[in-house]
Amino acid sequence: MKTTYREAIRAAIRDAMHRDDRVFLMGEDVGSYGGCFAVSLGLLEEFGPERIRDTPLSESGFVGAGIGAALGGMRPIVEIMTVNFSLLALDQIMNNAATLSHMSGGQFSVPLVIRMTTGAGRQLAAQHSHSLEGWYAHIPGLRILTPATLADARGMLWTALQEPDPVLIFEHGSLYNQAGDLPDVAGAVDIDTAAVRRQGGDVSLITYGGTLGLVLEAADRLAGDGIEAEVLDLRTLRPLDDAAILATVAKTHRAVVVDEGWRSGSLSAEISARITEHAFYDLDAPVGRVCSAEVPVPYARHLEQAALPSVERVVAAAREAVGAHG
Amino acid sequence: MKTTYREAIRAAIRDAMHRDDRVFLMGEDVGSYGGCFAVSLGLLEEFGPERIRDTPLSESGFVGAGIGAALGGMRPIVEIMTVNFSLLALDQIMNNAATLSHMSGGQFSVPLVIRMTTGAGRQLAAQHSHSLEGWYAHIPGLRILTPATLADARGMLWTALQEPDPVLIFEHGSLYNQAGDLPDVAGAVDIDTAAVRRQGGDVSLITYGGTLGLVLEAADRLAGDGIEAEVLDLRTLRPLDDAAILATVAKTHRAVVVDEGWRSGSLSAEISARITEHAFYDLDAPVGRVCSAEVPVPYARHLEQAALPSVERVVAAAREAVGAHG
Amino acid sequence: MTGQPTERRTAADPEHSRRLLRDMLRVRRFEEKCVELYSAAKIRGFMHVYIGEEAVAAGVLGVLSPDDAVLATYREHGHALLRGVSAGAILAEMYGFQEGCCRGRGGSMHLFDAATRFYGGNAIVAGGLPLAVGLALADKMAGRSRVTACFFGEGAVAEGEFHESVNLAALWQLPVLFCCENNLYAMGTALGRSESQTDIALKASAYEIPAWSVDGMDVLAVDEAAGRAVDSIRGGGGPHFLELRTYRFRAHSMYDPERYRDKAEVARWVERDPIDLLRETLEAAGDLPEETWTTIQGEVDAEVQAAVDFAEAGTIEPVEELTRFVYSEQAGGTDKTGRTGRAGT
Amino acid sequence: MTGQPTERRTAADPEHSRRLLRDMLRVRRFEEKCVELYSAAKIRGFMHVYIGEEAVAAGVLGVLSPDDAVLATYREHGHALLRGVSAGAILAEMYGFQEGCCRGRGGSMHLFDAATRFYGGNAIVAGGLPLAVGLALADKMAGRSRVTACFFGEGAVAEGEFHESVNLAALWQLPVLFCCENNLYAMGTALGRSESQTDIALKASAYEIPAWSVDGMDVLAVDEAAGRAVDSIRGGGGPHFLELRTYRFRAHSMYDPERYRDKAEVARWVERDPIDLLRETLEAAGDLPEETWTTIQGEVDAEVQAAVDFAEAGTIEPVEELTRFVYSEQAGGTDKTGRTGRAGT
Ligand SMILES: Cc1ncc(C[n+]2csc(CCOP(=O)(O)OP(=O)(O)O)c2C)c(N)n1
Ligand SMILES: Cc1ncc(C[n+]2csc(CCOP(=O)(O)OP(=O)(O)O)c2C)c(N)n1
Ligand SMILES: [Mg+2]
Ligand SMILES: [Mg+2]
Repeated sequence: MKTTYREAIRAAIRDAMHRDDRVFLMGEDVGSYGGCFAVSLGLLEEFGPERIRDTPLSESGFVGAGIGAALGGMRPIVEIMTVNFSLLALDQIMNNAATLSHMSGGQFSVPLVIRMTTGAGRQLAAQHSHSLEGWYAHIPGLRILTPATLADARGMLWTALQEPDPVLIFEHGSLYNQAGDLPDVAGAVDIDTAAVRRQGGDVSLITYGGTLGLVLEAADRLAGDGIEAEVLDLRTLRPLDDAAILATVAKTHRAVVVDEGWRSGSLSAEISARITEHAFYDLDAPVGRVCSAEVPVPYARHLEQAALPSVERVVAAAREAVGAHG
Repeated sequence: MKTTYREAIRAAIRDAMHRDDRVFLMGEDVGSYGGCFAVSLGLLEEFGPERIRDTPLSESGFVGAGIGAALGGMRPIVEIMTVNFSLLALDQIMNNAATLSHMSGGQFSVPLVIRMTTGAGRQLAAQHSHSLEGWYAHIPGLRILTPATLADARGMLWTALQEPDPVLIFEHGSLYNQAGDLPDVAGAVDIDTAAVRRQGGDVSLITYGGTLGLVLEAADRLAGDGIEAEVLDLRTLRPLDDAAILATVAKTHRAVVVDEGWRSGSLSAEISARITEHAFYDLDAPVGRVCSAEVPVPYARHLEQAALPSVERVVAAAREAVGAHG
Repeated sequence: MTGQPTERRTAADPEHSRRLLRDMLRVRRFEEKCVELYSAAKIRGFMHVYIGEEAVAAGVLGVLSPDDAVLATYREHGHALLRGVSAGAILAEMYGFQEGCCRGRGGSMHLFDAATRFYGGNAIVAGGLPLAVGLALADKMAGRSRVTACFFGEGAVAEGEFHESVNLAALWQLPVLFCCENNLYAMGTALGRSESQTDIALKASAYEIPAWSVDGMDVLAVDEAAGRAVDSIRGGGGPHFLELRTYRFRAHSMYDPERYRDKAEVARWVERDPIDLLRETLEAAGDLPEETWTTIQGEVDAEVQAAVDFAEAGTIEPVEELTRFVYSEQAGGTDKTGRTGRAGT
Repeated sequence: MTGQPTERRTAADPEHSRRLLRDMLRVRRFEEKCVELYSAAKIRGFMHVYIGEEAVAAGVLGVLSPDDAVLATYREHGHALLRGVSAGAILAEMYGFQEGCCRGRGGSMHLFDAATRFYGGNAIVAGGLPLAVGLALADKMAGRSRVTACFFGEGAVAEGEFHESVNLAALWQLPVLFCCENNLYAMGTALGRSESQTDIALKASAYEIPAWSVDGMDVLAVDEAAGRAVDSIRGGGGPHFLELRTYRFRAHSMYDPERYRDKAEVARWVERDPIDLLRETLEAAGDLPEETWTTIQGEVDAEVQAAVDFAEAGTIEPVEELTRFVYSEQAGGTDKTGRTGRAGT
């Protein structure tokens, strides 16, 4: 079946709504507008305004309400338009969603899914281009998913809804139009493991979400020069699949992490640190990183592009890793 | 002069208020209550309610007002009671304070200082024990300071107030009662460099803020066993003093980073990644990390202590680094 | 008893009044003991007592049904106790013992109890309000006639989360009872320095919900108002807002030197001690014979003593369990249907 | 002219009315061109036009003094233009060129101009309100009689930052003019689905500040109301709140299929096009001879064409400058005293 990333998510939501009447979708303009990125288009007509629930502009309020509804036995899917606005709801996510289970000594759990768009690349400028999924991956009590493929866009939601704990799903804004084939019977996928998207023995390129595409392109380019890169799609940022990370590094002895977050303090640092901690003596070169420049994302296209990871920068970093003596 | 960390900060505020009439202090209970940690005790009486300005419980509102006042030519010191509540103001800090200079193409700057208490260790439980300064260090446009000594508590504020850009100062809650001597004429200190607090040639212990004390204690313990640790106090988390970090590693070839943040995605990862990137071939052992356990900080004392970095854990990590073959 | 409006008692019902008196006394004596234990370093961290404000929790909680939900702040020992959490479990929690209602992980500010639908214990001012909205939303969507009562201070009214929550509840006509404990101070900040509109009930009515203020030192008035509000909510009247005018007799927390208010002001309020007020009313009407009062006090003291004994006998959780409960142990903790498990298809 | 109340004009002053007409037309024609250029892919990212709402910006900005401050939203081309930012600099900004008012770093949603005290351009709904409070606080503390005007949509009223900001301004009696552009929709969310209290002015008055609503399609009414409010603010009357009832004729942004409203509803509002309304009034009174109107249109078109020419001739900033302006280049950007520099002692 030909489909898109956007339609795959929509199909996943629809499917979940049909299967479990505790599931509902709530967020700004998910209903009559059809979703700010048209993900929920048509769902209001199908499920009505109770279950496709438009909210006022009140990120803290409706995310907190989602947490409360989860405590109350529902299975809410809360959509925050973009990660940029999630800052307004961070107190609820960190101090309530992520802690209630622990603070209550295990009495309560918060089976909530929060979806949001992340990332830059569309000239939306500084306040609309953050990549903060790495921050969220810092918080114990949460699970963080970053579907990069149609299958994951289609399949992660249902699995997430089965979790007793809060799960955040980050959808990169540049992926919604990604088109491809998906089996008609596509269904839930695991959310515990990273996936090798390309095999290779010379260098490991580790990434997730919006940058998977350019990393695969970089791998193709490298192959043209005889460098076989292995591409690991992390898929889940918390908990990280350490075994998969270490396995690819054990195989290639060289790694480059590609991450759209600002370099300092991005998730890439954590991956690099873990590799160093657990595979130091396997490494033939320092772990490389390709991240965003340390600048609020500029509007002008040439500056924005210069600020973000690119095929060229990934290729260069991979070459450097491979060329390194070791 | 005998003083405490708390009094040193108070002296710095008083001094700044006297020197520059654009400076004022604003926050919850800074006035008639005397500050939630008694830092501003007596200042209301000295400077009056206009300049020692109590605010309602509105973190986003008054932090944003501080940004606006800075744009309007003032030099506000905004106190957020603790980093835990700063989540409510994060949108203002990230989307306004940190970006206005850049988004306006350099037309505006935000000469604002935000002070807040950080850290755990006083049985305040999950919602009152965060260590999020590492997160803030991820944000381009901000400067992040973590005074760990009396001299820095006394001296960083004035220098911060001279910055044209927003500066956040994190005061670890366990430091306020730290007592010691400070010269009567103690004044401004630089905020650009890390400081070696103890010389040693066998291993570098890199830390900042609330954990400096226990790291120094660990170093003493290690010295008893013939291991000379060098202790680097980062002082400023953004921008990091890479030169100082690399210098100590070049000297010892072994490093352990100690950081009270939850391990995954903490600032310690960034330090580790940088060391690996720039000094990989100098290292005789993987960079070690001593961080907090991945758990919302529990109330019970024994559990809280087990969750946080300790002298024992630092000693063990240092030993492991030194014992490592390389 | 879900969905059935509780039979309304007349304020003149002495039996009922004695129960309220006793409830207030239970909170008072329990917290006086907590203060003592804090000084003895048995309890640590931040602790906030409710002494002086007992009529609010007693009056409101008395009209709720067992399957209603309750949320409160860091000043919630009394709410937990009157909601039915055992005094021993609360105290053991503050001792940091695994016999505590949260196994010692929450402490004074984070009491929780699933059995009585007591959802905390929240140390972020106004942080519980959105949760209340969500719990009520779940009830409304599921067609259950339950009420969610949410307590918060007047200081919380200035927070954005207050505004967003009340608007949501009003917009969606959710069964929430907002209970603003207006004790005139948020730590050291007097109401007039935190709100441009100091008539909180008036402010709340700007959200188009029924809102009124009540003498929070008069437990019978609170009982009556809360009863009326809860009946109306159960009848489909949407959210209601009560401003309960009260006062805390003690410091904000155990660290507060109380520089922001006069002793004389405190003394004036202490004259309206809610326990004394009701006791005197009952005595004047001949409804509280001395031996009854003595019995009540004795029972309450015994309850408190039993709680101390229970807490003193507590044990610490093995440190190996440190990272338990960060994620749920049984999949789907709130799911009674068993429809959980990792891969759903 | 700081601190001096502007001389109030009578609504019947034809010269003044023609200026307002011209201002509205400048915004209209400029934005029609923007839409065209967006379709031609000269402009990218998110772009939101103000077409239909011009009376609001024209009426309010017309009464401000040069040293007042202005803040707006992502729908701020018109505010920038009428505040005095050159059309060329605005358009070049949207082209992403260094000749733009923010060197191409901000784009359509982030126009700034220090010279005219235009503080943006904010793409976070309600995100500019706290800044307005702070700018006004600075003025008040410095004893300057300036006004800060802050524009935001009715959707922003539901946000916590709205609540906190209005309360702060009211509490501290700051010289802020809150201008709520109530165009009935926040993206696709109709007012009645975002606010339990749909009378926004009434809601604002719950903060104890003067608040009233104005026909936002009638620029003379806006002018009069804003003038009155600003005079009162300068006279020490504290913050004022205007609800400006208006409507956007176009989609929310360039991506909006407008599924949430009827074409008929839009058509009804277009009948009250603020430009047509004023033009007809002037014509009926004989105050707008045809040649005058032709001249105005010609001048406006020329201004727009000049802006396009300017933008088309723009250049991109060298990519080497990518990380400039993350931190200020001259120490103490807003400091006119020269008292800056790293180590102060
Ligand atoms: C968001 C947030 N800001 C600040 C604090 C610190 N704090 C704890 S209680 C309190 C006062 C709250 O006053 P009020 O809401 O009136 O409740 P009361 O303590 O009077 O019962 C403050 C400022 C906090 N816990 N959360
Ligand atoms: C905090 C936040 N949430 C969501 C958005 C996405 N968004 C942009 S404009 C808008 C609608 C705002 O409506 P309103 O305030 O009425 O202003 P209008 O667009 O009608 O002028 C939304 C939801 C945002 N920019 N910021
Ligand atoms: Mg209070
Ligand atoms: Mg609108």
